[in-house]
Amino acid sequence: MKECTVRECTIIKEKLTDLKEYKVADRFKDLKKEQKVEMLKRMFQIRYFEMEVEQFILKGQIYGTCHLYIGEEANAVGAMNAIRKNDWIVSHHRGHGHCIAKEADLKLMMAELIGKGNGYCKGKGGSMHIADMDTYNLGANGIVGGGMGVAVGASLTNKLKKNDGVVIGFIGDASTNNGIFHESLNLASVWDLPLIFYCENNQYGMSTPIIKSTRIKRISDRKASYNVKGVTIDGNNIVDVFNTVSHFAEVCRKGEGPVLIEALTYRQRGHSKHDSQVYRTKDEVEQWKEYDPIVRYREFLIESGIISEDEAKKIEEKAIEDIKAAAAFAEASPYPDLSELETDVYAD
Amino acid sequence: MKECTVRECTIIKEKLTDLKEYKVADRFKDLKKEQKVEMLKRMFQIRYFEMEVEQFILKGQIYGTCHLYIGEEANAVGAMNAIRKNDWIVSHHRGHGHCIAKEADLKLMMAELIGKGNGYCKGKGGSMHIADMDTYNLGANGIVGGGMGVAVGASLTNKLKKNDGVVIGFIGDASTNNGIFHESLNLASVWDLPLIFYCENNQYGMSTPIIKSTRIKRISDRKASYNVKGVTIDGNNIVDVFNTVSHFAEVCRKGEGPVLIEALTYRQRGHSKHDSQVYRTKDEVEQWKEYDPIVRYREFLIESGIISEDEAKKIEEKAIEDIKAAAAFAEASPYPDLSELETDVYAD
Amino acid sequence: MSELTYLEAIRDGIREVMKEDERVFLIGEDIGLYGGSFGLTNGLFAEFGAERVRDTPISEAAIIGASAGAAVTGMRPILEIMFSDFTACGMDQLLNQAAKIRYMFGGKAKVPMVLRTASGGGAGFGPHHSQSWEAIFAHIPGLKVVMPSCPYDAKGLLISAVRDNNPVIFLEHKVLYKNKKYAQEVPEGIYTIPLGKAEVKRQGKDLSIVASSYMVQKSLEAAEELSKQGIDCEVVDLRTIRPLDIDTVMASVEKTGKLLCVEEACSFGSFMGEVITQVIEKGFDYLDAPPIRIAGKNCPVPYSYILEQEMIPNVDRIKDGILKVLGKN
Amino acid sequence: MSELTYLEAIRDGIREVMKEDERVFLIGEDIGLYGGSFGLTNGLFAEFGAERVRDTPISEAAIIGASAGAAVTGMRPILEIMFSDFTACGMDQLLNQAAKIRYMFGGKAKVPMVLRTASGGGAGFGPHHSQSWEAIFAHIPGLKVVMPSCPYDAKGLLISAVRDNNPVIFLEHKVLYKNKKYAQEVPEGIYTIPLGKAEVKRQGKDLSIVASSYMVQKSLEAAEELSKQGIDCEVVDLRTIRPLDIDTVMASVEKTGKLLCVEEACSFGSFMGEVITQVIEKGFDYLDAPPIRIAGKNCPVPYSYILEQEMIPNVDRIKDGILKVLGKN
Ligand SMILES: Cc1ncc(C[n+]2csc(CCOP(=O)(O)OP(=O)(O)O)c2C)c(N)n1
Ligand SMILES: Cc1ncc(C[n+]2csc(CCOP(=O)(O)OP(=O)(O)O)c2C)c(N)n1
Ligand SMILES: [Mg+2]
Ligand SMILES: [Mg+2]
Repeated sequence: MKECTVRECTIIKEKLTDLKEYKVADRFKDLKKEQKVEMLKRMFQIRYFEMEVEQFILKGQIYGTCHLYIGEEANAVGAMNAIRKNDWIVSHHRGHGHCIAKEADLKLMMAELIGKGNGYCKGKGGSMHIADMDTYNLGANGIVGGGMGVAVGASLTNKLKKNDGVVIGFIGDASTNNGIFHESLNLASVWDLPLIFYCENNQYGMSTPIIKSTRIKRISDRKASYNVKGVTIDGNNIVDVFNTVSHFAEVCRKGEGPVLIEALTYRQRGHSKHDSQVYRTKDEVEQWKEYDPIVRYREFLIESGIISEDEAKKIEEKAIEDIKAAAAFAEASPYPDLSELETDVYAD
Repeated sequence: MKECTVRECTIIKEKLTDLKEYKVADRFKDLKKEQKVEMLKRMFQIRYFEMEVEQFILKGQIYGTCHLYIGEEANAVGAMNAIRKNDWIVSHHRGHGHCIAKEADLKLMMAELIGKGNGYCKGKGGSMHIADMDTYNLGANGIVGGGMGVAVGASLTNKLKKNDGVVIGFIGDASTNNGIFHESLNLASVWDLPLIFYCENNQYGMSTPIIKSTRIKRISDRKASYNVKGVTIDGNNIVDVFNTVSHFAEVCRKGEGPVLIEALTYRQRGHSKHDSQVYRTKDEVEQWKEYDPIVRYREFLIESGIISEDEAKKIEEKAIEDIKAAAAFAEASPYPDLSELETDVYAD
Repeated sequence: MSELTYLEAIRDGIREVMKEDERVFLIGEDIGLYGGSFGLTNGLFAEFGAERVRDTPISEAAIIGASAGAAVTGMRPILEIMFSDFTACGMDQLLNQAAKIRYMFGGKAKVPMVLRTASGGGAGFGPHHSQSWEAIFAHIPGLKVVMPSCPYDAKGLLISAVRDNNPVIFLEHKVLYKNKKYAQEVPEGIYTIPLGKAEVKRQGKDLSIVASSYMVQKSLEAAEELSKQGIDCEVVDLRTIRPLDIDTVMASVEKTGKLLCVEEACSFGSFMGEVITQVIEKGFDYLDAPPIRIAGKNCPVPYSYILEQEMIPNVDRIKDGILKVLGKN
Repeated sequence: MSELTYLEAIRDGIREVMKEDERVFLIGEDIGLYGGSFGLTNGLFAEFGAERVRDTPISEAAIIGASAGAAVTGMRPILEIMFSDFTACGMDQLLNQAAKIRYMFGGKAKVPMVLRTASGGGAGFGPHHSQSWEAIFAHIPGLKVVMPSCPYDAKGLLISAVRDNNPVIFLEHKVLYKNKKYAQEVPEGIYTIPLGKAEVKRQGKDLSIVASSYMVQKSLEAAEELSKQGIDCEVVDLRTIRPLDIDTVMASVEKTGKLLCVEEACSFGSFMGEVITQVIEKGFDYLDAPPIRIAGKNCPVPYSYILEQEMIPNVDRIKDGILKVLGKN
């Protein structure tokens, strides 16, 4: 796989390859081929899903706003493949990727995004609130950091029920400056909860580079405040992501959590629907694109002889088809019935 | 001065003397005798003030609750003597000591405590809210951590006005688990604000030992999350306190703040007016009393020939007198006029 | 059946639901060995152990968030926020997360949690420990808000709140906690009082007083005193303010034609504004005098006893209000 | 004098106060180079520099707290909370600290700060970005709450808010921001509109509509449409809801005898309950029909356009309300 040899990303001054200091077992190599292929498929699904969303944006069908995950796919897919189907996750505003990686129904997602009544939230949530209890996904969130407390609670449930479930709370780099991050990780630490905070450090919170919103070199350094385990990894390398999360999921299942993982990655698009991107150069974006996680993983699979060029193409085409079908389904779906407006406020 | 040679306090397993790793210059020795004496006087004032408050409690004159500072006097007095009169401080619910050390009027404090109309807050605040703009004291606070944001703002004012003022935010050990601690110190760090968070680690937050509410060995370890300077000191040794705060106040004035100081200390009384203290042993309290900060400083001054036994006695007696006068003043003062109830809500 | 204070009755209710349902657990600051700031959870730590009676750091946001997360994944937390004013530190987790999860998820999740907290003034705790914030909580769709006025109700409502499948804010009045004057015979074991049902605590024909929590007690006192002058007040205890049992209120107002609302919160923007507005919308013609609100003054709750008593409605002010509605002063 | 949108007018006001008073500075997330989430502060960073236009981390509590601390020590911060829903993350610093410092300190301090924030729905941002929380803010003594309805008012009120010596919550309606339909001639330079003064935006004799912010615009539209049917509505724009200019409201109600309150917030526990309650207390006899509230439905603000439009009052619902108050349907 192509390594980020010369990357001087916005936050770290050393090379991504220097991140190898934290050694975990290579469990990826033991995976069945199907799963390795499945991972590529999901990455493509996310990529094409988001590109389809861009089309909906252009057509004016995305009301309000939404946040695309393009460029960050290795994180969601790598992490989700390292945990079990019935392990809970909590996502954030940039949540489509987590949702898809957790095997949500693409059709219901797309329907929600364009405000249809059969979408995941019956059109009540939209992009920033898609949740899917069936795939153990506790939802995106409109409040930066808002899901962190919920993630602590889900992992507390595991502990109280004495099962060996683990919870991943996906969080953004900039969200770690919010008080709830501190309270949540501290509480999880005091109670040894099986919780992984997986921080997708895509270098920016909206327009603000992380180096301007905090003075630390690595977000994972914040582990010191809670005496928990933590590490910084290359979040554009799905093999690293998979191996690291596999390792720490085990740590958590043994009662030695929580854990703070920082994954260096990059969002290739603007922050949200409207973003003139004055805060970064085209050059920076282009440089990061060279380390596109899908390109890297695809090449890696081919180079290591796991799949052929041809298979790769087929996987990609199938993903495109899946997305087209989801989009068609969404467009053909009905808008919510007005009688639904005031339902679902209270449970019986 | 008597050192805490065998102390195994609730939080640290090493001896307090081991804290000497962080070397700062001994500026204390260069102080004029008057100031050294003044420091002892203030410590006595605080001690006797609080003992007088205990009497008011017994007489049923303290309405609601209040939190006594007995045993922690070296912190307030040492720190306040290391900064300037026009440096702002922000205090917390256990605030009488800070107030007195900042040279508030004892009479107006006592009047406030028993709800009199000429008290510092006209009886509107009580123990948890005494503030004194004249001595640059931004007040106690009923919300644990509530004053931290305000402290950041005060130091931001210094920066914006380009003066070389420094701000001390006094905080409790347990308050550092609140989100506002994290946000405040991070923001202060990003802006290089001249702010010292002075954490009085008295081992407990109400009934909860700090070792149960966080998993770190030292609270000052949290400096790592913000890339700021920090240190843990013996908070029952006023010379250490003075020297450390002097040093870091200079650091802040040079624009190299903020700083997190953790001072190990102990509250000799219960948490508040009502506290059965089931959570600790009498023995633990007695052990800490051997390291009473006033006894230690008094002995130190005498042993090093700075004052005589006799002078020490006079200083103590004068403090007792001051407090008696304050109590008498307070008792003789009138209750607030009912017409004052709805004033002071808005400024013109 | 034994005579319990308000605090003891709530504790009793907690114990009952913990025995009946192992998904129920407690979470809060100093609620374990220490028994909570008011001693309400005394003994529960010994009885149920550290797993189910969980002391926390001072982290209101995480406490509320963790409760919501535990609730949505199958548990039934009862969390204690020591003083209701401190909910401000976890307001996002409460108003934006817990309250909205069900709706945002399109009805596919439920969040059964009870946030117990000490509300109200009158105990000298000053501006940060004495507020009455029911108007804030009740304004948020997704939350239920309960304000018991007496031990019997408190236990029955607590049990209902824990069995309810929604986030419930359970506002306990700190002045009622240990006051022997308001102690009551409280049945042992489980019994429930439905959320959303008001109760007429005193029958009367001249005027309807609507109140909740401690103000019910003060209103009953005022009614009793004025009954000696032949004034016959009805006292409606809302018990739950969201859902609001406006039917019981309307029935009373229809009978008496007069309405006095009594509440401790600052009057400006208060919850009783909602009650009056609904009564007016639904029963303008029943009323033969303008309804009046007796409420807290529009300032923070001051510390000094004399000021605090002036800030909060007392029996005399309520009596004045009654006379005013009746046109007698 | 030039034609400005609401957003441009507010920016213009900010620029004016920054020029006039060097104690004024801006603090908030992405307000610098990026110009804020809605572009409102565009250009101010270039004009005033990084010292006075301060980008912050995502730390609402610290932003609000730091503003209060700066204010009490002599500065005049204008802070931006991107969406008003996010104030929940800093609620303690706002309701317990900023609002109460003066009172708690016995009147010896003042806290001149303006918290600007985008409020309201109608832009498809969903449950966490669309709420109308004026009832919450207005309930807290110590806070002032401003809700401008048009560019001219917005600029004048902003300048007054910054000159005011109290914490002011300045609720900007995100749907008004860039809407050219509501652009207005706005004078250059400094001018002020006093806080606490309502304005009659349309004279009429049949009925008084009381509204604020965007709902004033919708009410004016409804009034215009019904005028074709000979119905003559007066529209009172509260402009500031705390202090509330109840006199102007009463004068209008005295004239028309009828009251319709229009607001976007969820109706249950809403601010207009306060207005109706005060009107009833003070002018029960003026009214010859029960006042009605047209408000948001009692649910979170949904994402889907069709649902969102149903949740928020629209011109048709306002017209229905008018007819209902007039007994015409
Ligand atoms: C409490 C809160 N503050 C501000 C926002 C506005 N906002 C939405 S996303 C975002 C940036 C988040 O950055 P990060 O956590 O790094 O996630 P990313 O967008 O980079 O994936 C901001 C400021 C919000 N939604 N919630
Ligand atoms: C936000 C908040 N939560 C809880 C409380 C109740 N409370 C008051 S003091 C205290 C303990 C504080 O401990 P620490 O910060 O260590 O200060 P100490 O009392 O030990 O001086 C608690 C829990 C409060 N006042 N505010
Ligand atoms: Mg980011
Ligand atoms: Mg402590």
